[in-house]
Amino acid sequence: MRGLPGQIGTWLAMPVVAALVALCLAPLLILLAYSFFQVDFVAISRDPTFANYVKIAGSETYRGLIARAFGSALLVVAITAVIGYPVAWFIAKRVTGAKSTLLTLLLVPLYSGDLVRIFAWRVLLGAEGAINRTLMWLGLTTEPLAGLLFSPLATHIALTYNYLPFMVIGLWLAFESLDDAWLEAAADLGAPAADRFRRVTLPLTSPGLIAGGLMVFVMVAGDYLTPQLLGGASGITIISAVNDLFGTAFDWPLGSAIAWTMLAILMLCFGAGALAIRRTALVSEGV
Amino acid sequence: MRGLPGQIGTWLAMPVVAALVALCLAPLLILLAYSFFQVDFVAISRDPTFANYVKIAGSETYRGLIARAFGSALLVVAITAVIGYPVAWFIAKRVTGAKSTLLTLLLVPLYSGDLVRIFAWRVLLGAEGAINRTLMWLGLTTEPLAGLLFSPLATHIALTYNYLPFMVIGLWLAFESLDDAWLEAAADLGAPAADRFRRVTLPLTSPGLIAGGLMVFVMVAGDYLTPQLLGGASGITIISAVNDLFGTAFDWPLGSAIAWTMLAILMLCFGAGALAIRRTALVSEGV
Amino acid sequence: ATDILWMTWENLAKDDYLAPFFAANDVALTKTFIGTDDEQFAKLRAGGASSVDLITPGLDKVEFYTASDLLQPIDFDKVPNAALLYDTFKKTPLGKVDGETYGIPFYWGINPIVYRADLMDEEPDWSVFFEGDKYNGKLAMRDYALEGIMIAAMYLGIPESEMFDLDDAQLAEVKKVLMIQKSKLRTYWNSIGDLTNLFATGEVVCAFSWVPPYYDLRAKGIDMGMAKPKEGVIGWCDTIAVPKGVEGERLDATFKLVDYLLGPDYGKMLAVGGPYAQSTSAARDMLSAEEQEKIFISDLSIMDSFVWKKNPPRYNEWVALWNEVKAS
Amino acid sequence: MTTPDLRAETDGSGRAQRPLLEAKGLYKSYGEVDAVSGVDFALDGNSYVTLLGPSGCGKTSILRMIGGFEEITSGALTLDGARLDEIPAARRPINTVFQSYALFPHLSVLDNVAFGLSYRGIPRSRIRPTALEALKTVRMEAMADRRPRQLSGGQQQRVALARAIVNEPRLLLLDEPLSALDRRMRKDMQIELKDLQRRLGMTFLHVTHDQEEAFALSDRIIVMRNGRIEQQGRPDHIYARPNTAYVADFIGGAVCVPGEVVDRQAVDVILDTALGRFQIPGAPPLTAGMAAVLCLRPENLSLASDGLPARVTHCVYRGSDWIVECESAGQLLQATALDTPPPPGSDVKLSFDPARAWAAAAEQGVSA
Amino acid sequence: MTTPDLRAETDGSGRAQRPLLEAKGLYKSYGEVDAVSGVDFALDGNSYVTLLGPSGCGKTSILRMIGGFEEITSGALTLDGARLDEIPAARRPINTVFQSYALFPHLSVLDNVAFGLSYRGIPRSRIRPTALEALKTVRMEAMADRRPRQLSGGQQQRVALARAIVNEPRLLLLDEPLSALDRRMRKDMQIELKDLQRRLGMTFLHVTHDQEEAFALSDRIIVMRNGRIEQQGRPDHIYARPNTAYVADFIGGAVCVPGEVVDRQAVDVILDTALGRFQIPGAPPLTAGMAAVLCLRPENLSLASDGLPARVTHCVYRGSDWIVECESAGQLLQATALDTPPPPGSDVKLSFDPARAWAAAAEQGVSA
Ligand SMILES: Nc1ncnc2c1ncn2[C@@H]1O[C@H](COP(=O)(O)OP(=O)(O)OP(=O)(O)O)[C@@H](O)[C@H]1O
Ligand SMILES: Nc1ncnc2c1ncn2[C@@H]1O[C@H](COP(=O)(O)OP(=O)(O)OP(=O)(O)O)[C@@H](O)[C@H]1O
Ligand SMILES: NCCCCNCCCN
Ligand SMILES: [Mg+2]
Ligand SMILES: [Mg+2]
Repeated sequence: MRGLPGQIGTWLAMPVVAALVALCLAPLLILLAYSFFQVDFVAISRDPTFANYVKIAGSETYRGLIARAFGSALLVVAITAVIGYPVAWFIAKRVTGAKSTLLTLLLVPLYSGDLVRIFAWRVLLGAEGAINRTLMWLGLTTEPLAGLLFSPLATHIALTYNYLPFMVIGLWLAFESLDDAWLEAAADLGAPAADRFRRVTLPLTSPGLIAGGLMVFVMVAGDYLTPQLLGGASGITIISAVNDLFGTAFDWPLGSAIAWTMLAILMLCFGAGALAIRRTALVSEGV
Repeated sequence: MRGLPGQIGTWLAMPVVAALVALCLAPLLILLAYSFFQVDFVAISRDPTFANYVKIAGSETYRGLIARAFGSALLVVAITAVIGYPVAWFIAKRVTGAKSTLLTLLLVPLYSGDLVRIFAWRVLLGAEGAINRTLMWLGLTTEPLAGLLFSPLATHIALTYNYLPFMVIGLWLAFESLDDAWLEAAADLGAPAADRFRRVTLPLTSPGLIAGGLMVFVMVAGDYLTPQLLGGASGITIISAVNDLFGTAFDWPLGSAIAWTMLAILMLCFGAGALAIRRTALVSEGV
Repeated sequence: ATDILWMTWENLAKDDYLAPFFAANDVALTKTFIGTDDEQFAKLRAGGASSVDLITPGLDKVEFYTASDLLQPIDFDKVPNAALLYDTFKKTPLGKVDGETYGIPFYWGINPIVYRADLMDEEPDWSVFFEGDKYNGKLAMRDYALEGIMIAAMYLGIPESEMFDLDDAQLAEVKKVLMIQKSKLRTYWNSIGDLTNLFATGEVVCAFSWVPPYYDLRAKGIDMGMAKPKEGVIGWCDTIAVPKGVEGERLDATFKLVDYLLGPDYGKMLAVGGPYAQSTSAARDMLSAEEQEKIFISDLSIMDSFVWKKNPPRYNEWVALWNEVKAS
Repeated sequence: MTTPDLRAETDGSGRAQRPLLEAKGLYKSYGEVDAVSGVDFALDGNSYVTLLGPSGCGKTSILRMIGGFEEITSGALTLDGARLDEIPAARRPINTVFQSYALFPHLSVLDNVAFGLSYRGIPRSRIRPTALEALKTVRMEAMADRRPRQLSGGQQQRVALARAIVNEPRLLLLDEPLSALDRRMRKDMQIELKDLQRRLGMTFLHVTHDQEEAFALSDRIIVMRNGRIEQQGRPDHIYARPNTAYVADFIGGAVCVPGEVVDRQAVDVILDTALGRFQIPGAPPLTAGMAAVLCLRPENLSLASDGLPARVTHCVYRGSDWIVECESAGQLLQATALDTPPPPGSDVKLSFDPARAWAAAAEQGVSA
Repeated sequence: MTTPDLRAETDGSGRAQRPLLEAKGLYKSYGEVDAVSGVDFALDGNSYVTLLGPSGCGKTSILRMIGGFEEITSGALTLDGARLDEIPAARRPINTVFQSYALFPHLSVLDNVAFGLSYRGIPRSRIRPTALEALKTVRMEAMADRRPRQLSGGQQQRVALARAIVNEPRLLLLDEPLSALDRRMRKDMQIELKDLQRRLGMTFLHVTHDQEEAFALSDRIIVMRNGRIEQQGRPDHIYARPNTAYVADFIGGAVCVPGEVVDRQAVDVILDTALGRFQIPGAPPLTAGMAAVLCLRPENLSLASDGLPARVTHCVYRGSDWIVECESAGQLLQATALDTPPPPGSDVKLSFDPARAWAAAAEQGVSA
């Protein structure tokens, strides 16, 4: 509601939002401060320096890990979006009674805790796992496929599986409020199914895509256990490196600097993305 | 769109949904099978038995842990809902340009990985942490408040902080599609703000609340690191117990049985919830 | 009852190990478990010190705590069983500052190579991680920079005296062989339960390990082997330490517990149940020869052949190097 | 312009050319609600047909089935003789002005109108000018860059209109396309629509609540009631010769005086009513002894110095004239008066020309 | 019924009682768009006022400001003499029938209608019967248990109407509340509305595009144009004596023939036009030498054996009569004919009674 009553709402919501922003920012600001410090054995020297950022920029390892984190996150976002769209559509538009049951079902694998889930994947993908046994029983291979487990493939399968529900939930909510009338109008105007998707469904569900994408992105980028336990020897992630720096090496400043580098890149990406979106057909199409 | 074109969509979506349901169910069914087995050295004896469930029912520890998991999850769902509503409303209805930036900001604390986040909380809540130091500097206490860190309080603060963004995102999407016209109509009919919330906003954003609540619930129930690292002595959770059973104790059957017990309770809750919702004012109000 | 809180490894605070202590003392114990040494330090360092009465740091890590001024010296008057410490632990400079002991050795053991004897032809040594390709993709290494680099150094023949103070050239050499190692690994392991699992499912046939998988899996009928590599065996020792700020009744109760942990009742149960060796000789004579052998205390001189973990001065660079290898 | 020729018409038979669209026994039910209960009609090419009927009688449902947005419960729709069922909405040569507009909220007014053009093989460079042209037709060219939510109700409706007509489909379905427009604008739009239909030889199926609109535009009117077709035919025919009291009342606001057919003479019927006995011309399907009604329209009744004695009960000002409600012999009648009528309670005389009256079959209540 | 008394009225001045609602210099702009550009009007208690004006002229915007859903850009609204700005929408004794209905999708029809009743101190046990009563008024009682999406457009509109009237507010705002209804239903609803307003002594502010509706219901009409009020006053007054050509055209569909005032005699003006020189009665604010227009309504012009020579260009059937468009001396004129008019191209004579014509100030184009 605009006008007067809205004003009141604003005054009510403002403090909560402000407190929340502060609360979200506080840990980030602590990290930012630390990122300019230096560690000397267990003492942290508080002379501000850019040394940590210089170290990151100069380290092929960290640069590579950061790039890999973003790459993985984007890949999983893309995969979950592709799978998520039909699923979310189905739940929103085809299921009538059992919606929350289906959503719950989608989420239950999550609540058993990530370790159990990871073990289940090992049972499935392992050298003596269900898939390999099936393949060998079918005579499709004679040797178990070692590459199934402990590989980037395994990692990405598990990541997709883990975070797909979040994409589905985001898209589901968007579909719930997508009025069929718009799709009818598009069909009426002669748009074939693919065009209806591109020109109507996609832009009108973009909040769900953005929300789902953000959640998946953030969680994939922050997940270190899955790559560690399923990704094999190359399962290191930037987050586990940061964890090492915090936990093992006690180099909080460098860890903070890495965290902030990722943050900055993320912000840049979103800024660029927002600009691009405003310019392209995702939100508006010019003739 | 109903009718013919919808049919086609259904045919397209069905296989994906079916595959997904299968994929979601497969690990669960594996666990269900295991839950009736018994562990006998490394060999798992496949004679079906209820022994594991009997063990759980008879163990005060497991019963207590399961109850605590649900209690915590519900508590955090409730807190995040209360905080999330004004925030989501604000982002959806008051922010125009910078929506995805704000959402990103809300999520960024997550992507630094849970360990770093937990360290940040320790810095904040610890005996020599920022809050205690501030309190002592202000002269409000002379002794640092030990109960801040390593307590259920710390756990729940961190859990709320961690998973609030998911609640906000769910509610945000619901608010995005909440037409102001309905709130205007409610105001026009004389409903004060609280009633507008209860009778219009709440039922019409309930998909977002359900989605956000589900996500938060599942993630809190599945989070064992936060309680372990911030909860102090009482930081053991049912999930860490399950992880122990899977990882260390090698008792997959018992672990599976616990997982399934939780699952069954969850399903029961949702069933009851769905019924209750259908009967009460959340979705429809009878006169 | 006096409440005290012990931050420790899960396998050290089993109720039956401690039952005699509670029977004799009016003390209530709360336990909180740790997953890695470093996590324990981070936990204390981040402000948990004053709420914990007793911690369980690795001997090589005590330096971190003392440098951060987190500990108080052990009052040996209240820990009579400390007199029974093995010489190696009495003499060690680790855990001490200016002659005061801050972390008192508590229990110890080795981190050997554990392997599936049914799937390997010969007893391996460290070279299995660096040479040949017979076990490519079937090996696992702990994801831990300190030990990883120690093993590489041992494989390269770097003497123990230089091992913790590697120069740049040596580090470069280490890195080179670690890269070779990585190409042979199935994965790095993080928790001992995880590794046990990998052995059991046949994913991994040989790994740098702790001892529990050896015993656990043997007990479950798998033919496991444990190798003590000829290039050197990594020895470790955990201490118990009392954080600064613990005082009064709680301090008394804490030291009573410390004394119990170094005494015969606990030692016997740990040796049988662990199986781990206590740092004192309190329970040694109560154990059978076989039990003694299991925990390496039948011939005490073996302790001197172990390469005991120390904290390298350039630890941060070690961690960075380790990450570089993993990320390559 | 509709020629004022009252030649009898045989509905739906004896048609020379094959109709563009044909509905046979069309049914639609939503769960337990029967919205359309078996209708048969045909739309000729190059014709303007309006669908009239009370709120909820099934007009939108029929349009939605033709458009392809609603499954047919039973019956058949054919286009050029071929079944329409199998053709998805996107491939039907049909466009719709939706009752609720269904404008794309994420597109500008111009982009809304241009949406369908790319599917008509129009070169890219022509799309923008063509869309602008359509916007000009509905007087909305000045708001081409706005989003729908920045428009008033009537402006949105005009954009919806432009979005449909710009595609020049073979069949255009219009669901109350002018209901939110003021009279002037509505008149202008009616002229544009009629012009468009004739110029391009399209067929329009236009739902309206405005009888005047129906008469001004249509070659043919279909009057619905409760999911069924009550009468269809040429506008003048329907107006002058309603088959039932319902149609007479609904179309022309006629007052229906119940009576009985006492005799039939060639095409005339002799009707006995409370107002007297009248000889009514034309050929309604009535035979002696049937219950029938005498339909009197306000414009057929005038205040006169001689005629039926009546008492004024109520007067309504209409701008151009007055509607005078009177009671006569227990019957409520409506007459028109150009000048200020006498106040309620006054005694007046009403005259009417039986040649302009009409008899129809009697029946029960009239509302849907 | 509006009494046909043409006594001159002094708009907004000399009022005995304090008006219920008063708008002074009301402005509303959406960013760069000026929707309402300074309007002044007053609504008396117990009165029925309609707001007329072309699509997009700012009617909805005015209603939304009164309802409290839109902030006033400048100007003032007072209710009973107290500023309305500070009172939130929920506490204004005002209800609205929204142009887009705004029915609650999650509530049944009955619950939609009952929604506001709990805020009026109605006992719980009375809520259901009261709501059902209102549904009966709009003929929707049979669908009380349906959800809004299961209703046709007109049915939804009637529910929206019931939801607002059931609360019996002091001021009821109706934004085209009958636009989706067929003529019969609209007539019925008009009667119900008028009855309700009078019975309860409420004030109605009713936006409509239907001039007939405005005339049938109103005590007062406000004609808007482009965010401004063009004329306000009693319906008969406005119809008979439009101040401007715009109003004449908009209200009565008059054709305005440009001319010049050559003389003024008491209340009459002498006007020179292409059709000839006429003496027009009444008192428009015109003086000799001014450009003016002669307003001729179709019902004032008829085909006659004598009069202005003209040629038929177009005929439109209206059911009750024909509109005959003719050209005479380069002017397009509209006349009515009860019988089938001669075909286009025929030469006819048009007669009109100057006493029924009207002169108004000349001006530019008319559309919004
Ligand atoms: N949110 C908005 N942003 C910009 N312009 C707007 C907005 N809402 C309305 N307008 C413009 O303000 C003017 C007045 O709009 P309003 O809705 O009051 O018209 P109206 O008289 O109710 O028209 P209609 O009869 O078509 O409903 C219109 O020109 C419209 O385009
Ligand atoms: N989804 C639905 N579920 C149940 N009944 C429906 C549904 N849609 C329409 N109806 C009912 O079907 C009947 C016909 O509806 P339809 O929309 O075709 O009417 P209409 O003639 O277009 O009316 P209007 O002039 O009011 O728009 C109505 O009685 C309506 O209540
Ligand atoms: N199951 C846990 C065994 C504990 C071994 N501690 C090793 C610590 C090395 N510092
Ligand atoms: Mg309709
Ligand atoms: Mg409007």
